Order: sequence, then C-alpha cells, then structure tokens
Amino acid sequence: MNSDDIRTVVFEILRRIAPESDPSALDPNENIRQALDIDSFDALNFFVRVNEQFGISVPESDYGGLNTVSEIVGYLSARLG
Amino acid sequence: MKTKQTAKAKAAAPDRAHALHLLRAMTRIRRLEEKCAELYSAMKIRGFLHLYDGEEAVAVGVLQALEPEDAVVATYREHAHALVRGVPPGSILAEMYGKQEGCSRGRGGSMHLFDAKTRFYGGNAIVGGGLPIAVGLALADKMQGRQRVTCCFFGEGAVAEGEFHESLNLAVLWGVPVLFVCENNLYAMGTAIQFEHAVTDIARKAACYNLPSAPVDGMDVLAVEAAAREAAAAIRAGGGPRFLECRTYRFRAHSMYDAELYRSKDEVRQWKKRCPIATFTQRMKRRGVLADADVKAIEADAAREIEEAVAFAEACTWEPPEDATRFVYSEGRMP
Amino acid sequence: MAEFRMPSLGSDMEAGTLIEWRVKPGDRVQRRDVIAVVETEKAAIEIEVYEDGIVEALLVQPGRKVAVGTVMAIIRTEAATEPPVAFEPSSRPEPVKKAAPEKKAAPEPPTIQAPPEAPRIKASPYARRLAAERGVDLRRVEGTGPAGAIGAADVQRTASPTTPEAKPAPPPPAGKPASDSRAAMRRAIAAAMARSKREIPHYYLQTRIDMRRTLDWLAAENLRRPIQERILPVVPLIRAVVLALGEVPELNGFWIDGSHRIAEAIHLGFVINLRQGGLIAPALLNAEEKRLDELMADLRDLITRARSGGLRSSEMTDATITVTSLGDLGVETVFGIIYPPQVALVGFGKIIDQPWCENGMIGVRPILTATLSADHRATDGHRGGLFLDALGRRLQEPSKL
Amino acid sequence: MTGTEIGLRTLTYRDAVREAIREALQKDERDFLMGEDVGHYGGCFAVSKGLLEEFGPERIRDTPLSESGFVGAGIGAALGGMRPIVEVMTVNFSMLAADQIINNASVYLYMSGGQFNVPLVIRMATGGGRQLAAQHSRCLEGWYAHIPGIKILSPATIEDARGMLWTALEDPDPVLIFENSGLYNMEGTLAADAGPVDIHRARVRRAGRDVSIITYSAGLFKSLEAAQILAAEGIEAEVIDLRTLRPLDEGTFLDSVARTHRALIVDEGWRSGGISAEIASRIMEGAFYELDAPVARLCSLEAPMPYAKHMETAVMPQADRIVDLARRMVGAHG
Repeated sequence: MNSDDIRTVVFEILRRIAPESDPSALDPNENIRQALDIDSFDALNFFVRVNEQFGISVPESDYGGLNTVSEIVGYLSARLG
Repeated sequence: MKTKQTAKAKAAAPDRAHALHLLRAMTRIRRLEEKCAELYSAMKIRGFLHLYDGEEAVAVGVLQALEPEDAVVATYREHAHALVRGVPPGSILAEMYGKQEGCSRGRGGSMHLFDAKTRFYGGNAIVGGGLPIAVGLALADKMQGRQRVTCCFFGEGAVAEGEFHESLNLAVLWGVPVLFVCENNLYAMGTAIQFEHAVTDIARKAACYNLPSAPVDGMDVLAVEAAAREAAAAIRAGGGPRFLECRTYRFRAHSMYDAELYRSKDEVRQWKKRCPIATFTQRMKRRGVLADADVKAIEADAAREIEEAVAFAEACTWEPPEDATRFVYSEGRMP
Repeated sequence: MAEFRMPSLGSDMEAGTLIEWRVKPGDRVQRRDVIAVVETEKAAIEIEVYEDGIVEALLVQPGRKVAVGTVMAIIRTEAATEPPVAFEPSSRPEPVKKAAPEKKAAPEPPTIQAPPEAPRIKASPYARRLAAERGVDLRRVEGTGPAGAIGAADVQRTASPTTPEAKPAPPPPAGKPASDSRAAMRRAIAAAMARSKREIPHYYLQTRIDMRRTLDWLAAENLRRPIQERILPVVPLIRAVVLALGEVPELNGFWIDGSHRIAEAIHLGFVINLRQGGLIAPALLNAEEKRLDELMADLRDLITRARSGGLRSSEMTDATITVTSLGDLGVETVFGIIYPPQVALVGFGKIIDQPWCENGMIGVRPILTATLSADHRATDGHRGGLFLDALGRRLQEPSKL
Repeated sequence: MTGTEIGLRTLTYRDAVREAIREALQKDERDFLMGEDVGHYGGCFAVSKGLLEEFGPERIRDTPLSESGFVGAGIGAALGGMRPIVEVMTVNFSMLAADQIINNASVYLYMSGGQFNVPLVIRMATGGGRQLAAQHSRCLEGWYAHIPGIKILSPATIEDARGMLWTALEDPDPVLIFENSGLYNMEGTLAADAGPVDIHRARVRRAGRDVSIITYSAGLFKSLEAAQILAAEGIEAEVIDLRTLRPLDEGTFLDSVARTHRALIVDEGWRSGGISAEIASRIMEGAFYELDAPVARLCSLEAPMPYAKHMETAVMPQADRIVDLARRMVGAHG
C-alpha cells in the first residue's frame, strides 16, 4: 500500500468521523483537530478505525505526534513498511 | 344387524340406462374419495377430511328422488352429496385445495362445500346443526306455497343431539316438507351405536314424533332409491316430513388420522363384502343389464374425470389474503 | 416408477415409525392395498398405496422413524396412466421438528433497572401533549390530581401569562434565519440559559487537581487494552464526580417550585457539542451503578447517538446534574451556567503541565482545573467546597475508581 | 296544546316494538314472527299482544321450547327466502340456541364463500333489575358483540325501539336486537310519523364538555340521570348512546373524548372481557393523547345476579355511582 492509498483511506475515515467536513481540502500540514473540530472522542474513534483498516494499534504515547495528514500518513507508511 | 326392508319400497329392476347412471354415480364418488385420500397424504389437502367409501348407495339412491329445485343440507362427510347433486368435481377439489375457484372460495374446505346453483346448503360440521336449518328451509317453501323438498342428511351420531329431537318435533308440528335421511354407519366418530343410544333402532325414534319412518338397507342403491322416491312423493303430495334410516357402513376411518381402535378388522372385512358398488355391479351383470365393458368404461371415465378435476384444482389460484375479511357481511346485497 | 412416501394423515402428524412392511420386493400391489403399518402419535395405522404395480425396492427398515414425505419404497408401475401426485406441499409444509432442539444457553434475564425515582412525572397524556405544544416544563407544574398527577388544567394554569418564561418561544428574529432545527435549538438554549441566569443565584468554586496518578494509571491501563477498549480521560473524571456526589448528594437534584429535591439516582448530563452548532446534554442514566468500562461504553453510545439524532427522551429530560468538559479546546477553566431545574454543573478544563508543590517539593505535574457552578438556593459554598475536595481526593486513587 | 296537536303521541317502549313488528308484517309478506308464547299468550312481555288475531298463526307462530330448533329454523327460513323475526324470550335462553347463532348464522355467508346470506332478525329481552336472580337477569349483548358476522343492536329509546326493527329486516345479514326488559314499561313521546332509524351510528343524547359517559340500553337513563345531578354541580357530562354494539361506531365516542378528555363507560355487563373493555381499548388506540384521566368503567359487579333487591341494586351500575366516578374524574382537574 503506497502513501496515496493510505491517504485515501485516512480521508475516508475522517469523513466518517466528521461527515460535514471535506478532509481532502486540508493542507497536509494543517492541524486536523483544529481544522475539523475533532475532540478526544473523535480522535479515539479515528484510531479505532485506523486499527480496523490497517491492523495497526497506535499507542496513546504516539498520539502527540499525529496532528496532521502528512504526519499520520508518514507514521502509517512506516508502520506498514 | 339384520335389515328389514320396507314392503312398499320394493325396488324395481332398473333399465340399462338407469343402471349405468347409478353405477357411474357411485364410481365417481369412490374415485373422488380415493383421490382425496391420496392428495391428503401428499399434503395437497389439509384440515379434516372425512371420506364416504362404503356409503355411496345412500347419497346416490336418495338424491335420485330430488328435483333440481329441491334443497340439500348435508354433514361434514358430504363430498358425495355435492358431487351427485351436480357440483363439478373440479370445484370440489379446488375447494379442498383452498383455491378461490373452489365452490366456497376456499373458505370452507372439505367440511363446508356449498353451492347456490344446486341449492346445496353445506357442508355443516356441527353434528345435528343442519337439522333445524332444513326445517326452516322447508318452512319457507311451505309458507311461500312452493312444492319443494328439503333433504337433510345426518348421521346416527346426530340422533343423540337435542337439535335432532327439536327439529323432528318442529317438522311434524308444522308439517313442513323435509326428507330426513339418517346415514346410520354405526359409529359416531369412534363410538359404536350401542354406546351412544339407549334405543339403537333409529327409525323407532322418529316414529315417536309421529313421523313416518322406515329403515332401509343403505348398502343397496336400488332399495335406497325406491324408499327415497316413495318418501319424496309423499312429501310432495303434502304429507309433511318423512324419515329414512339408511343402514350403512363406512369402510375408511372416521377421518384421515384415525387408527380405528374402536372396531375390528374382521368387522370391516365383513362389511366390505357388501360393498354397494361391487354388489350392484354383480347383480346387474347377472341380470344381463350391464357387461364388463360397461364397468371398465365407467371406471375409466371416472378416473379421467377426477384426474381432470385434479389438474383443474392445481391450476386454480389463491385468493389474496387482503380479502380475508370479505363476506363476513354481505356486500351491497339487498335482502 | 412411483415413490411410496410416508403419508401425512393430519396436520399434527410430523413423522411416523415403520412397524412392518406387508409386502416384499417383487410383490404385485394394487392401489388401496395396505402395504405398510406405521406407528404414529395416535396408534398404529395401516398405510395404503395409491398405485398399481410391483414393489421394486423397500427403502426404509422397520423400526425406523421417518418424516412425513420421506420416500419409503419404489413401486414399478405398469404403463402408468396417470402421473403420481407431486409431493410438493401446496402451502407451507409442516417441518418435521428435530428431536427437542438443543437447549441454547439461557439468555440473560433482562436486568430490570430500578425506575429512576427522582423526576417520575405523573401526567395525563393530554397534559403531556399540551405541555409539549406550549413549551411548558412538566417538572415545574404542580399536579392537583390523584397522587399529584398533572392534568391538562394544571398545565394550562402554569402556561398562563403570569409565568412569562412559559410563553411560546418568540418567533426567530428577522434577518437571515438559521436552519429550522438549529434555530430551534438556539432558542431552546437561549430560553434555558436566560431562565437560569435570571432565576438561579449561581456561586462558582474552582480547584486545581493533580492528575498525575490518574493519567499514569490510565496510560498503563490503556497500554494493555486493545484500542477499542481504551478509556478516555474524561471517564475517570465522570466517575470521580459520581463518587463525590455520594459524599455531597445535595448537588444532585432539582430546585422546583421553591423547594430543593435531592435525586437518588444520578443521571449525569454530559454536554456534547454538535459539530453543526449547538449543544445538548443527554444523561448517562443511573451513572452511580456504573464502573469505568460501562461509563465509557455508555458515553461512546451516547455521543454517537447524540450526533446521529437517536437519543431517547428520558436521556434528554432526566439529567440530575451536568458535567461539561472543554479541555479538548485548550481552555483552562469553565464557569458554567446551570441547566434548570438542576442545581449544579461541574466544569473541566484542559489538563496542563504546571509547577506543583507536594510535600515541600516543586515538580511539574499535569494539572486539571475543575469548577463547580451551584445554585445558592439549594446549597452553600461550604458544601460545594466539600464536593470539589472529594473530587480531587478521588482522583488521587485511580485504582479505586 | 296537547301532544297530538303537534304530531306527538305518548306510548310505551313495548308499544313501540309492537308497532314496529306490525308495520313490518304489513309491509312485507315475507316477514313473520316466531318464538315461545308470541301467539296465544301474547308474548312473555306482551309485546305481540293482539298480533295473532291480526295476522294469524302462520305469521305469528308459536314455537315449542326448543330454542336451537326454532332459531335454526329461522336461519333456514331466511335462507329459503323469508324474513323471519325470531323472538327468543330472553337472552338467558339464547344460550340454548348459541350453536345456531354462533356456529351457523354468523358464518354461513363466510364459509359458503359469499353464496348464502342469512337475512334473519333475532329479538330477545335482556338485562337485570327485576329481582329475577341469576338465571333470568343476564346482560350478554356485549358478549355476542364479540362474534363477527352478526350485528348487535341495543335500542334504548322509544324511537329506536320503534325504528330499528325495519332497518334490521332490511339488512342482508343476521341482526340481533336486545330489548332491555326494564324498559318495556317506559313511556315517552314519539312523532306520529316515526319510522325506521339508522343502526350504524351512536348518538350523543346529551352534550357536555367535561366528561364523556359512554353507555347503551338501560345504562343510558342512569347516565342521563347522573348527568343532571352533575350539571347542578357545574360538571357537564356528555352522554353517548352506542345503540349498536357491533359494528361499534367508535368515531362518535372518540370525537367526544377528544372534546371532553375524559371517558367513563357505563355497562350493565361484567367488566372482565366485556364490551366496556373493548371501548376502553379503542379509546387507548384512537384517543390516547386526548386523555386527561384514565378511562373509567362502571360495570356490574362480577357476580351472578342476586335475588334480594338491595343486593341486586348493589351489583348493577346506578346513577349515584356514575355521579361519584364522574365527579372524581373531573374534580381533580376541574
């Protein structure tokens, strides 16, 4: 799975969590939580879905470094690599 | 049981045409009932199914005496009566299939065949319940000055019901034109006549109401016919009701799911020797009225007719369930 | 060839046991011949054949029980003049029941929840309808019927012009109206908050709580949990509120018609902001009966349904206290407005690493600012202070949550 | 001015029923009356007094004591083209004809697939209150109303006693008319030209805004009496006379409940499984959100009818109990 595929899936997850938003319009380095008004509940749901889609369990200690689309895609690419 | 035949009702020998007619009528019944049993076993027919095998001479003999404008009230063992009265076998079978082309639109089933065209008033499955209705039908004829007969069939089981006694009393009291026909097949479901009646001579009970009555051999179609014709003639002549006790026997179980614990196989075997179809056939052949070829032709015709009826019933349609509450009350019918 | 099958002799017959064959292969049979005896629920019954022919094969051994419709023998028919009746049930076949179906694990008996005792309002259906139409809060209506039941007349009395807040909501101001539901929600919030500020003499208390122990415990706990079972930090906070309310129960309840009614069950209203605007505070019902996992599950369920519009009415109306957490936004302190007729609201801000003294030592600790807004008619600052103290204390012993 | 001058005349409920029968026999030669003691005796309640002389024994036909037999004969006669009026002396004896009424009359049309309708009218006296004890005081019309295929009429007023019979005779299906024996002596006025009335609608006999009293037959007059007492206290009860128990005209009482928001059912039958239960259920189904109080019922106590007068009075619904109940229902929120 390449970065583009990962990004597509990440966008899909974000769209389900924040249906009224358009994640693909995000700047890759924009803070998602602020841009999409994501709270901690949404964040947990996001990581639950990431787990379902990619089989990756993101530990809480990594949450802090995953604030933008590019950070998330990079992190997942590395874990999937 | 020894059957004494009424002296007046001596059966005249039938001519060939009439012999063919009687044999055909009885064979059609036998064939229809056989097919019903088969269809029931194959789950095409459900509910209760009561078959008439062995009693054919009663329905066929009695109904020879009726005219088209007369009425018939029958019991839940009534396929034969409907068939002989002229209800088409396809319509009878379609009814048992539960199809809307059935003679009661699939609402009655085996026990509730009805047909307005032939004035066939059922198909009544509460034992004894049909007798008062027959009295009323006859009362209507009498009050309206019509010379019609209402023929009411019931079994010896009904004779123990209060409605039997109420109806006979009313009929004589009012002098209404009813022909009461007791099909005494010796068993009320599974209870033998000696366990249900203190007086087992049914014809005598009718006599208590001053109702002219006679027992007749219900296994002999000619005897039944003669007795019925005589009774009907008396009724039409304004003589009020008449009563016939037809002593007969059903060869099959009461209904399909019946292990017949109440009678012996030997008894059934003995009665089967008196099969009304077989004995009539033999008599007619002996007298040279009928030949083997006639019998074969009648059997083939009956088989074909019933097969066609099955095919008809198979092809019939189901009434839509939305109509389940139709005919609870009349639709736009004026009295 | 024809198939001889186990016949159906009644709709209550599902199967039969073959007792004996009266024929053997090679025998000639005629229709109406009895060729087998079958034991049924009623008794042994002789079974007839409907074909003329020769027995080709007997397929079922005596002693065997077979379902209605099972082929039991093959009859070789001679120049079959008629097709056998197809053995398709014309309507629904009665299925043969398997010998007593295996007993499934008995389902858990439904847990019967104690009825929420506090605000069980007895009101007639007509009164409820009127109240809904006129925007009257039934909790504010004094019932004059049997056992204090509220009738339509009681609602009408309450809705009369002497109680201005019960007037129908004013029409939305001229100008560009928001969408109907958003505008309605805005009006509802406006009415409730205006009434709260007008009627409720609030007092506010604030405390700072060291969250290190709780967060450490939670991190360790979440580390060993699959991601689906992780617990959000707000859940221990809710649990601590519930336990603290156990110590200061006066904060859990209502101020209605000049009297303070303490609720026994804790239906904890949790403020959920809706992304499209507005907020609602549905209740976690009977929160006092629930531990962390259950609270987390309930909260997840509640938030999901709140955002998809699937809340139950009891959740919308029965809250006995409200909790609001604005920590996700980075604010430090919340001074909330009480949702009438409740008497308290607990606010949580963001947990921020701050210098902290403990046992004479300065360290950096994750600090939470918790606030209490309370109705001074119902409680005083002293009781409120005890509550916040209890809250902080509970959060120092996370394993007991 | 006297009644006659303005086209009104005074007569009893009994007279009204007799007039209706006489008119029917005059109008249609297919009509005839049969039952126990309808001829020579003049009718157990003197309803048919004088009719034998007028119409002869064929059309005023005495029957033996054989309820199943002559009710069944009525069915047969109806099938055969007559329009019989069968009188069963009282509802208590109709139990002996239950087979014919329930197993035959109500199902003939249906089980014949629409071929055979039964245009039969069965009249019977019903109700208690005359110290006739357990076997002669039953009020079972609500029970018959359970059965599809028949219609159940319960004329309370003189106008209905006079007018329902002809409408019933015009109906193609079996109709049972229950005449409360306590009403036969009731006097009232009737328009000189009074004739057939409809049998399909309930009637509001007294308008009111506070509570709907839903009743029928003799209960109507107890309810009207109660309504008068209540009115003196400022409670306006609406009184509905159901008139027909099957088919039940629910529209009329649901409309009423929507106005008054309270329903009190007064039924001389028993409460358990009775017509009052049916009415209460229809209100739940059709007017739940109109209710400002639980639906209330006043029925006979669940006991056979006792003989002693004071006991009998205690068992049956009475006006003072209606007043009590209505007052309690309205008072709470009045």
